[in-house]
Amino acid sequence: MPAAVPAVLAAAGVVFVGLPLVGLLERVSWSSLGSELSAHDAYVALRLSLETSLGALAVAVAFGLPLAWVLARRTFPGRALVRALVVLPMVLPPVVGGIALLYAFGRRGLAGQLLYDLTGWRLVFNTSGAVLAEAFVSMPFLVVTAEAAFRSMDRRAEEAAATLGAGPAYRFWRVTLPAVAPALGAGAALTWARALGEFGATITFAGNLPGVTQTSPLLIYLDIESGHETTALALSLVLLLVSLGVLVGLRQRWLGNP
Amino acid sequence: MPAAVPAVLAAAGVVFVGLPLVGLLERVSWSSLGSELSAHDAYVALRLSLETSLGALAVAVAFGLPLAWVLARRTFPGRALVRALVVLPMVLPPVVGGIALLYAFGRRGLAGQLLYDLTGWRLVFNTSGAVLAEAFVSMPFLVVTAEAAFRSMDRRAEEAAATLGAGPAYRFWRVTLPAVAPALGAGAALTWARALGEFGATITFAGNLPGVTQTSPLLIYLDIESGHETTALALSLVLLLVSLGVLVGLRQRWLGNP
Amino acid sequence: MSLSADVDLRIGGLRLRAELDVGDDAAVAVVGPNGAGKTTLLRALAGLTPLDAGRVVIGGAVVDDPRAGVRVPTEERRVGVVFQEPRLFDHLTSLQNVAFGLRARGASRTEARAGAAGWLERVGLAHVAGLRPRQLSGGQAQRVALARTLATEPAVLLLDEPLASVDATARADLRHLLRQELRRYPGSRLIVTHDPVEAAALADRLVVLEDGRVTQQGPLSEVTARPRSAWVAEMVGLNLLEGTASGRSVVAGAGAVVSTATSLTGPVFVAFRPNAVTLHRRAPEGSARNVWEGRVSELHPAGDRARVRFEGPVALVAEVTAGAVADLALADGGRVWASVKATDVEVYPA
Amino acid sequence: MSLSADVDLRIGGLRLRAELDVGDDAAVAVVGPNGAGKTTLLRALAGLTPLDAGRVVIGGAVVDDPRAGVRVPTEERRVGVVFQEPRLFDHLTSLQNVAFGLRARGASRTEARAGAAGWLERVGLAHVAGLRPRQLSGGQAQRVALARTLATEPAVLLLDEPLASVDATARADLRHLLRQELRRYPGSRLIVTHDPVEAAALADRLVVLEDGRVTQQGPLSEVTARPRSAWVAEMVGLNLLEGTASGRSVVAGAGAVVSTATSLTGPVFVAFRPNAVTLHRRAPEGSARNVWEGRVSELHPAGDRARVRFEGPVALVAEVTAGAVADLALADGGRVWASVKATDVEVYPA
Amino acid sequence: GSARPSATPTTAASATAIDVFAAASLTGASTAATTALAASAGVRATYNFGGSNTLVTQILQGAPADVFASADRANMGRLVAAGLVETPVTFARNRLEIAVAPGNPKHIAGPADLARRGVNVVMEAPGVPAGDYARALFGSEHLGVRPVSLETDVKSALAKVTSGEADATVVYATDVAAAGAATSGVPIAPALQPDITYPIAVVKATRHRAAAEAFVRSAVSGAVQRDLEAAGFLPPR
Ligand SMILES: Nc1ncnc2c1ncn2[C@@H]1O[C@H](COP(=O)(O)OP(=O)(O)OP(=O)(O)O)[C@@H](O)[C@H]1O
Ligand SMILES: Nc1ncnc2c1ncn2[C@@H]1O[C@H](COP(=O)(O)OP(=O)(O)OP(=O)(O)O)[C@@H](O)[C@H]1O
Ligand SMILES: [Mg+2]
Ligand SMILES: [Mg+2]
Repeated sequence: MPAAVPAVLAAAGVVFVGLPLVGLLERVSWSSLGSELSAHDAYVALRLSLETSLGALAVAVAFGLPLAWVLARRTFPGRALVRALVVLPMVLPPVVGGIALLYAFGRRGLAGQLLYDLTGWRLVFNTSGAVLAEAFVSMPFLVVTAEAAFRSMDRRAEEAAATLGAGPAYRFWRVTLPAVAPALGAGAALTWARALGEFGATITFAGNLPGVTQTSPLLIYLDIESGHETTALALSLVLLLVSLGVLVGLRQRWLGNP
Repeated sequence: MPAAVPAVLAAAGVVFVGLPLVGLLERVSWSSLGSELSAHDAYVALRLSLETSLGALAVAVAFGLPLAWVLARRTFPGRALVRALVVLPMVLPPVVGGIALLYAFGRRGLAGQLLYDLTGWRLVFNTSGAVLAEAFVSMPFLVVTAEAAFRSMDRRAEEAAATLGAGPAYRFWRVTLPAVAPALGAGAALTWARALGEFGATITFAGNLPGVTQTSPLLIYLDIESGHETTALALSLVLLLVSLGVLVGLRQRWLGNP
Repeated sequence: MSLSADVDLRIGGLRLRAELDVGDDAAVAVVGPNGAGKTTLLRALAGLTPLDAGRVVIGGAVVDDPRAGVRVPTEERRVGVVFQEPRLFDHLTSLQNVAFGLRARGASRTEARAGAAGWLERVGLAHVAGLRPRQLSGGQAQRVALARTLATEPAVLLLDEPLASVDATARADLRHLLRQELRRYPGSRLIVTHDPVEAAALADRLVVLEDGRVTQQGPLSEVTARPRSAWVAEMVGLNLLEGTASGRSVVAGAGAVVSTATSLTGPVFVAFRPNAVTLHRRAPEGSARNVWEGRVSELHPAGDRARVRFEGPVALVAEVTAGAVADLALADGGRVWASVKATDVEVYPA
Repeated sequence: MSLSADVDLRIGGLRLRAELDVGDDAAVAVVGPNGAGKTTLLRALAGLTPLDAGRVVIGGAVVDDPRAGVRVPTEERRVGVVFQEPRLFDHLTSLQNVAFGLRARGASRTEARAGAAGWLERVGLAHVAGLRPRQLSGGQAQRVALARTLATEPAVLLLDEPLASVDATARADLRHLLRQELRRYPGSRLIVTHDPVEAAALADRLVVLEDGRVTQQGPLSEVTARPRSAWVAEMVGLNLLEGTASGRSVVAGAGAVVSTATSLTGPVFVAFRPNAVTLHRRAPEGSARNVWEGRVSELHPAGDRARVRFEGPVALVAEVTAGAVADLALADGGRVWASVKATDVEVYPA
Repeated sequence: GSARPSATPTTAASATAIDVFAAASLTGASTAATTALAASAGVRATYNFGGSNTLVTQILQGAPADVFASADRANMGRLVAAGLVETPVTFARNRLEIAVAPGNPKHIAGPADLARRGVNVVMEAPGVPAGDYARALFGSEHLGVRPVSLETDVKSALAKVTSGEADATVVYATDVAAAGAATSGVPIAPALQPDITYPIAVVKATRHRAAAEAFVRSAVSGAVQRDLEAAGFLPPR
């Protein structure tokens, strides 16, 4: 491309994404920002958001990482189907995702009933339910990025490790994982960001109780619905700043060295 | 890892994602499925969904691809910030994203006012508004995957092309793009999937007008609101099948060769 | 320990079908052109590429036998591999790289560090213990790779062109180190190469692999003196003709007749050195029985000699002194006569 | 067209500072050890690596001069580059690869195809026109790369170890092709290599680059006869000592005295061939003036000769016949005397 | 799907098309209105359903609405205060009901039972009208109801009951009616009912004033009112 064309289009892209954020900034009433954010609910919701999104990230890593590894390294019938299946939560409108989660993990759900009968443990209306909903929606990000990383990594180092007597587990932890760490960092950031912003599936599946399942996006939505738009914007701003901080902080690891 | 551990965890991951989808399938009333889907609105919404999500993909590619290229290949002050900024729409609860879009591109918005005064063109409550909202939410996916692809591609072929007399544009179209095509295909699929499932930003920014801005997720929401859950599920199912079809169809290009 | 293998596999466009025995404490060099399957053979022995059929036996134990369902994973074979590229772990220092195998085999952190430090010392790299692979030169990296492999005390040592990525000067030193270490090493050694000097320096037996098949094997001196393929002849720097002998004369390729000192019958190979070929501006008279007329197709100096490519009834390479080039006014495309004495020609059954 | 450059740049740990002139229709070989900056120099000329200072002039036009703010992009320099690896475009066939440059420079599809087909024919690859790079052998791929570059008719041709990735046999053929094509090619040529045979075959002048600096340059025969660095000596197969001359005797490195036939004063280089060195089991008597006692540190056969590494007051390499090895019962570590005749020693100012 | 509100034009092409911004909770009522209007006023209505507050934001941002139908007076009030709508009229009222699982397994007879131990109650969050009404009701009766979740709207509260996660919630009678067999309604005494009204108004910026006014008029007309009643609404007082 002529040197200027991509730069101009890229700048347009930045404006496209940046302008709405500037719009938000403009509407925030800065004078009352402090008092609105010091409200107990806002603090509790933000804290809960961080906890549940990190929990969701943990769940996504615990299951998504092995899944990505299997998809990248093993051949088995139906692999293409599994690969597509795992991405579907991205397509599903989140509210429908929440309903689907109720069917599966609700007290009367396919697995939820069993869980409840056996252990008396209920996910719905529980913080663990919020974690589950966020993990459901965000796991595809981890799987997709991790699979790409596993697939594109240079496997010659793994072979060398095997000839040095390293078994599969040792190889994975000491060779494979360090090699894909930058890409995984990027994928984890995306996953975490998506979990942090999750709304529809959480409210539908886990409900909304301050301190238990009311994450920031839920509180923001309620503030909007009840006409407290400025409070909602202030909270959104904080959410953005927190994630911006994390994302910029990750910049060195982001997609490998810049 | 001992051979069985990743397989077991991966299987658990598949169950976690798959069970809710099975739950959905179970609840769909198969006998009335046909009649529900043949309803004119469902057809219109699905068609509109396909149109707007492809439009959003086009917008995301038009701006996101150059942006990804610039982020991957140029160094400039504030690059880390831009890189993080571009991902923020993923964190923002979609409803807040919609409000932010109104502030920016609404008729009274920062850019929207100008646009309206100059051309009389209004984005809100127009199909183009739905496209814009979907593009806003889904563009990060394209930028992130495309940047990773541009960054990790072997640039030696580009150098060879330059020594053969190929200028930047020719190089980009004939060497760079073919080299990153598989990764771009995967990124485009994610982007499209996210646009297809978009709900909150669309209804807030573009409204919910049948045939104009009422995409499938909006119709599904409305069906849930008016108590027609089974219709909503049937529609969700169709949405899933359509995207599953596209994703499985893309499997060969998906993340390079399997 | 000894290594014995009967490898049969297909990969990509290659069909590899090779039998191989490396005695206890023996060193074998595998030579052959690009794409012959040398690397693939070595990978099959290490368990990195699966066999379709055949078996691999290391120190008496069957480690691979697809028919019997035996396939011992690489990490349990105790084969040490030095790859063509160093393949060091980028995120570890030199010392940690060498310690890796010791740790993987269960040594404590302190033991492994001590062992690794000893090995780095031994390959003359104690001073780069704390550096990452990116900070090492090609030769240093390959030394670390060697130390890393030797440190695990493998039963069998497989080296895949260990000098290929190293420049000429560093290569001499590294070859020297390799010779020393291989001499001290107590098991079977297999060295892949396509450099005859390397083969000569590091092994006492040669296996020639061409297009997935073993085309010749034997002691170094025998293969060097009596090549059985154009590739081997080229490698050892001999002219090779294939023909049919009846008594002391051989009818070669395009109908040319070669006189020999030995009497044989049937298909034979005829070999002679480039410096046994004399070039003449005019048809020579004298005792040389083998005289052909032809053209110089290429000429290039090499030190105080020049190598001349000759094309006539037979194609051959002659090595003449720089003086002769001037005297004969040799030039590309020029017309010349080439002669070889019957006594300078080695003839042996094909 | 001619090429003239004064390159000054830093990249990674390298400081490259080299002046270079390649006349119209001249062929220059750049030789030097790994990491010397050969590839970097070539990349700088092609505009792929920016200069910090200096200038590059191609056919009279300044294409790079950072001080003056001039930097013509690679695609407008009309430099043809053949890289160390073929760097073919994986998604295009051989024919499309060769046609690429023609298309990029504006030829119509038909013209480009015709031109490309002609070039493939010329490098003997018409039969692989429809194949993708993955389906080609290393030698074939490098031929396609050569054709692809020549097809664009560059003003200056830069080749970076064009034979490095090709095996010995294919290398001879490819070298032959390169010689032919380079002879027909009308502009300046620069060939990077660390193989002296390649340098001799393809160029008439040598530039020696070591650690980012030009350490020697001149006609091939001169550099070959009078090396000015250990690396060059090693490359051309000479023993080189550095010392101080007073009349016909030179005091070299560790205090050894070398007698020479030529009289000189001041710092000098002393060079002699490995085959000018005679080895003895006992201190020799006779006319040789230069006799040193030492040990054999390495010994390896090369054809009918053996190269022996000798360490004494001076370190040197001797080339002796295989017979001599047996007669002298030479072995690694054994004690020997080495002698060189004063008349076999070349001495020249450092 | 047949009960779904539809944009299908049912009159001649000459009919004027207007955009009606309506609270999502009015989806059930809109079907009736669409049909009736097509017959009576010759107006073709396209509905833009959304949360009342979202709709207000959209209209404040210049959205091309002709008519706005709100689920509460507060949101309509914001537009009145901004001077963007004509004087609103009330076209329907609603009442609260307790929604319980089909067959009422926890035997809930009235609001007092919601404070019982072992009864999982969900409510709507503060700011969501239905929740605020219910909270006022519980307050006036001094009932210590401890909800397990504060849902963002009526439908998601109801969904928690129909899916069996919760035992009861307080929603509008019209929602219970729309949910059919998935839930049972337990009535709340009229004395305890709050005043729940639905206002409708013409947006001042409309380009189809006559049609918009006709739409608002017909909303309180007999035909529409009969259909609203069938959907469970009460007539305006
Ligand atoms: N992973 C693979 N996929 C496809 N084909 C392969 C693979 N590995 C090897 N081959 C085929 O086997 C042939 C021989 O490869 P191999 O690397 O064993 O040759 P080599 O003798 O080591 O050559 P070189 O001297 O270039 O190292 C290749 O040309 C290729 O056709
Ligand atoms: N892109 C780069 N980044 C960092 N360092 C570089 C880069 N390119 C070259 N160098 C430095 O320059 C040195 C010389 O590299 P170069 O490739 O020019 O050497 P060379 O003479 O071509 O060696 P070889 O014979 O191995 O091809 C390298 O060792 C490295 O330190
Ligand atoms: Mg190999
Ligand atoms: Mg180089």
